[in-house]
Amino acid sequence: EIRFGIVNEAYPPYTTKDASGKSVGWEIDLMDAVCEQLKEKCTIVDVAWDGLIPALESNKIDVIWSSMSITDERKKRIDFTDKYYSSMASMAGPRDGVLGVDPEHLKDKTVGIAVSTTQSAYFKKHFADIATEKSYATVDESFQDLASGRVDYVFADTGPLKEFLKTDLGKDCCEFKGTVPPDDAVLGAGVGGGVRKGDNELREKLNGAIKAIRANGKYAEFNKKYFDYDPY
Amino acid sequence: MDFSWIIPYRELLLQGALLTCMLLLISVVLGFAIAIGLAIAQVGKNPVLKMAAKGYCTFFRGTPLLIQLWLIYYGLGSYLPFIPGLRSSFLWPIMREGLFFAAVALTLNFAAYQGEILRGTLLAVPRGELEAAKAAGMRPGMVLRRIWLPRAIRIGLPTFAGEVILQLKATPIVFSVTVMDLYGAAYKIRQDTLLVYEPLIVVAAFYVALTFVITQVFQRFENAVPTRR
Amino acid sequence: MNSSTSIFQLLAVSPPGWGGVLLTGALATLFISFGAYLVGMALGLFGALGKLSGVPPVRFALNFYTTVVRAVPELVLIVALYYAGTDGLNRALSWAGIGPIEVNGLVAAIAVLGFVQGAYMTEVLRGAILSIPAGQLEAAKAFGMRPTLRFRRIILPSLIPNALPGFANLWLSVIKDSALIAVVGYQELALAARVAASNTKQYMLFFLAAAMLYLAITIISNLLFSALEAHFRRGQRPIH
Amino acid sequence: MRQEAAQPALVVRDVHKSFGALKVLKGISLDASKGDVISIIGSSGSGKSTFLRCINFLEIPDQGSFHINGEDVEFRTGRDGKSYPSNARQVERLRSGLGMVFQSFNLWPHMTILQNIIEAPVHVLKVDRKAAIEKAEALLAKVGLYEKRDSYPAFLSGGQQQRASIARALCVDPAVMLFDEPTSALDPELVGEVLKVIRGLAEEGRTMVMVTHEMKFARDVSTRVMFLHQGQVEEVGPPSQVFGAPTSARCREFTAAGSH
Amino acid sequence: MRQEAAQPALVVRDVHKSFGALKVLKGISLDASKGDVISIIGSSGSGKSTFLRCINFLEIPDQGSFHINGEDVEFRTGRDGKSYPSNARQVERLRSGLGMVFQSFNLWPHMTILQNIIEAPVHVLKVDRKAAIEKAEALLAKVGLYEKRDSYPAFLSGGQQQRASIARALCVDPAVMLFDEPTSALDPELVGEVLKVIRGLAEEGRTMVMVTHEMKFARDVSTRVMFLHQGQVEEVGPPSQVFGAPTSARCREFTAAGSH
Ligand SMILES: Nc1ncnc2c1ncn2[C@@H]1O[C@H](COP(=O)(O)OP(=O)(O)OP(=O)(O)O)[C@@H](O)[C@H]1O
Ligand SMILES: Nc1ncnc2c1ncn2[C@@H]1O[C@H](COP(=O)(O)OP(=O)(O)OP(=O)(O)O)[C@@H](O)[C@H]1O
Ligand SMILES: [Mg+2]
Ligand SMILES: [Mg+2]
Repeated sequence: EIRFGIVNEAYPPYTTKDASGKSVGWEIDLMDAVCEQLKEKCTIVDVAWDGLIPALESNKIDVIWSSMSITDERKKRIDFTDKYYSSMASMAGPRDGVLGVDPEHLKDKTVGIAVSTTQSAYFKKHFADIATEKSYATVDESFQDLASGRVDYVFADTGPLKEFLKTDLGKDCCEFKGTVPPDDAVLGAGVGGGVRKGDNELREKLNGAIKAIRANGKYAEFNKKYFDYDPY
Repeated sequence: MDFSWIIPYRELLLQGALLTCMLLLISVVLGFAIAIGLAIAQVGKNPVLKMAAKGYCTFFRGTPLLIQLWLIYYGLGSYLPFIPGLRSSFLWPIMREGLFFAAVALTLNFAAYQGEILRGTLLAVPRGELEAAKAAGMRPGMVLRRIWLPRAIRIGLPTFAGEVILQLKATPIVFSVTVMDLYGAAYKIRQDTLLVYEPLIVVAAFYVALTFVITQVFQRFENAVPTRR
Repeated sequence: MNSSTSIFQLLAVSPPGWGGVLLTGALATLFISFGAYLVGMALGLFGALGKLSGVPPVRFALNFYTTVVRAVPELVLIVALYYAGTDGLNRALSWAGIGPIEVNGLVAAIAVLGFVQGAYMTEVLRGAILSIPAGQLEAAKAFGMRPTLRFRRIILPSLIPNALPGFANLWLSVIKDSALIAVVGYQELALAARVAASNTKQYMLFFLAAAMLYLAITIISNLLFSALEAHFRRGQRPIH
Repeated sequence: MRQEAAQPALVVRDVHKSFGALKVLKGISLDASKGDVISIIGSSGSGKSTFLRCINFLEIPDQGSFHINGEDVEFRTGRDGKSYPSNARQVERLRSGLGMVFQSFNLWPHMTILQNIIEAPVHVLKVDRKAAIEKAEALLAKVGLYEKRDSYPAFLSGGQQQRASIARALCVDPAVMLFDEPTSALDPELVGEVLKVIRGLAEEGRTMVMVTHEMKFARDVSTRVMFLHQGQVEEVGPPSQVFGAPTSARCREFTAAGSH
Repeated sequence: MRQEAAQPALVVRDVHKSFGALKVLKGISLDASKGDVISIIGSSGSGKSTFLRCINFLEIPDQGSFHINGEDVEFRTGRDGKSYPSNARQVERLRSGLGMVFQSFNLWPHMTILQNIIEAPVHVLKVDRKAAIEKAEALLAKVGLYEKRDSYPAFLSGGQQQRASIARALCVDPAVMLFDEPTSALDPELVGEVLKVIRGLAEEGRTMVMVTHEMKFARDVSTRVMFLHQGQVEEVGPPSQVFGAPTSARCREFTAAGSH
């Protein structure tokens, strides 16, 4: 049995809960595919975002499977599988149809970003001098403030951003402003599953499964349900 | 245990601590003022005001502060775009910040608890003292201002310190609406450094120290009028 | 999500309405609160007796417990204990040679809130025990009652009316504090409301609905406690 | 400033008062000229306190006419069918001309003795603060409490508290002083000191209405004694008559019992 | 069941007790045979209550030998240098054979009168509940409280409460009854009814040790009177001697003052 630690906050399309209380989303589909591949029984454990690494270390879960970007800081504490999707950072903003994500468009704007994310790191590196960062505990909160106009932009992973723009709220207020130019130094490593330090057996098993799923077309199959692009 | 992060983050911590103190001060002072109104309405004769004050206190004492805060920040926030002209008005810089809503929620919440306490202490003032004031020719307003309220506040003084400490302990909740108070700073540090306990320990120590200061301050207040035991 | 979805559809108990999620959350809130309340009561009883026992190291440890827990914000305590608690437990277990155990979110939530409640309960119960007139205990001694019998037959029933107002306050506060468990990811009423809100983007609606559920729990609890107090004060002359 | 001389300080006629179904006062009248000292005696529950409290409207009488300090008091019937003074301001003005001393002192515990005394002059009568303090200190000296002026009431003995409350009542320079059993909350030792102060006031020629159980004292200082029984005046007259040769059998019984 | 007849019910020898530096008892002895009624008198602070409380170990004496109900009580010195009974179980057993009636009644307010009375028989002596109730009702009838059996203590007058507490003490069928000023918390009216009940017990031949200030009563009912002064027995003997012709000057003074 493998216990997958998944964040209990809504992070569509990767993970969220439906009205019957069941976890659903792209990462859940991926998890199911991985487990089918490994012929393992999988259980989902709900954890708060800041509790993921402690939960892993205190053996409440075996894998962090919750859109956690692979960073050097985290690698000091835990090991990662190979990436299973790439974090592409995009911005959404008010529906004016004019502004984009160029530095001159962002001048003096307030940008909502979830605290301690790769987007936050990217922002610090590229936009810190021209715009203001406003930190949120979750991405969802930053979307709400984008809708109420409290922030001018939200800078987040492309998946959730586009998902938000599909909702009534998102459609009415905002539009997609574009994806920022890649910067492998901060965005490059992508998102992977986190395992306990030294748990190489599980890491290898998961790596193998991810590779197999990408090879046999399963990845592309459920991908279509959520995205109009390949997130890998 | 690793506390080396304190130096690089000292700015953030300091601002957070200041914000915490400020929120406490604002909500206690304003909340107390509202509480006086609530308490007077509850012991007064006007049935409409009485019901309103009672309902207010029941609602705010009966629901979690977290929900109240979400309600007014995100709940009301979702209606902001429909208020024409708000964005260009002078109010906008206030409305766009979580700080304003956090202060409002904390104030309203404190007022409800304090209002209930003051109601009790108003009723605890011996009738004779009020009759003496009436007999001296004081108008109802003056009785309230000079005798009733000061006495009620003094009777309640020992419990006020406890209420203020409870209020201090309620402040970290403001982080859930983007206010970077001391707890918010700790949260960010925890995310950045992946340290689980150390930032929490520092924050907890700060609250314990502040609690001590509050206790001392109120002890001073209490000693202002000597009592015989 | 369709904008024509009515409030009633959104709040319907069965999916796609989110009423079921809210009610499940409310049940979880009640369950956590009740569990924590019982844990707190047990801790409080030991705490109060320990403080009154007069054994210096016990008293010192308990004073530290009550002082710190009552000075540190619940949110900080919950987050700290939630992570430190299970971690510490498992470390202790592995040190004792037993393998780590799995602590699920519910148990952890109850334990953490109960630990916080225990500090307050200690003070409530201590005050209630101290307010039992000494003569009543002497009378029990004079009849040859053993300490345990004295506790069960005299102290416990006499402290209940003294402690009830404090108990009522603590019950209401644990219900509200249980909302803080949301920050460590356990889905009780507050988090349920939040999940429903962020899925439907109907923030006002779901937060209000949650507030009403909390209010209902509070009001019903108040009635129950008033009835309890009337029952336990039956031996006391009413004060006019 | 005040109307004095021939004019009566206080004329109260035919006061009725009920609490619910209980008729407590059934038509009581009282005339007091300047300098009169009127003692009200009677058994417990006869309505003495209620009558005294009607005089300064701490209880609103159901019926009766009041002429106080040269003014007539008008009443109106409220929507609840009860009687109310027509003019709240007038009542407040009259009250400030009637000094009341309570059985349980009712000093304000959050103020020092001096602050207690200058409270009404400064805030109700708008007397200059400095003048009020001067007067208060003179009064405190008179009742023998000058050194206690900055103490809080809780630190004074019962007798001292009652003397302070007399000074408080005097400081508004009232046309009439009302006393409701001013010594009955005191132990016998302390009664003496308070009676001494009241006796001094009587000798100064102050108008006073006093409910008391101290028969000997009432006999000594009063110009007139009123005996209440079940809400009615059973006997009224100079002390020599009421205590010496009462016409009413009940009064005879009562005064006889009191003197043993 | 209990050893009676010739054997003394209670033999206490040379009891010493200090509170801190204060020596309260300085060697007091007492012998009581079955049927004895011993009154302890003495001025306030002389150690009467402390001595009585030593008898059932509510205070632990520093020194002294106790032979109660046929058993000797052993003491040991604790780690703190203080004296403790060696066997806590024995103390509990002995206590249940000593009925104590307190000055302030100390009824348990969360139980009805009947529940108060059957509490010790049922839970300490493990008597059958039904039997205990029967006995309790008989006792209640004896003290004149049968109709109050289902009332809570707070609703009874002081005299009724004290009678109930006597019934409570009697219900464990104690070899010796201990009374500590059982009437001094009562107003004079209520004293009579309690004394009547105690007198009845004396006439029945119950062994009793009683601290009292009621000299006349002590004289009437006691077989022996003990006068304590500053922690020592100044005079002991039949009431005729102690009240009539005391050898000690202090005792003469005390009894003379008490009889005025
Ligand atoms: N506010 C009130 N509500 C109802 N009944 C009252 C009230 N005040 C007084 N009474 C009743 O009115 C009656 C007269 O009371 P009052 O206090 O005037 O008596 P008193 O002559 O002053 O007696 P005492 O010598 O005991 O002070 C009593 O029966 C009392 O119970
Ligand atoms: N627990 C205690 N701690 C310290 N001193 C005590 C204690 N109990 C009694 N004393 C002191 O011991 C002395 C004797 O007290 P005790 O109660 O035996 O007197 P008493 O003869 O019963 O007097 P009274 O007639 O007033 O009841 C008193 O000086 C009292 O202050
Ligand atoms: Mg009266
Ligand atoms: Mg005594």
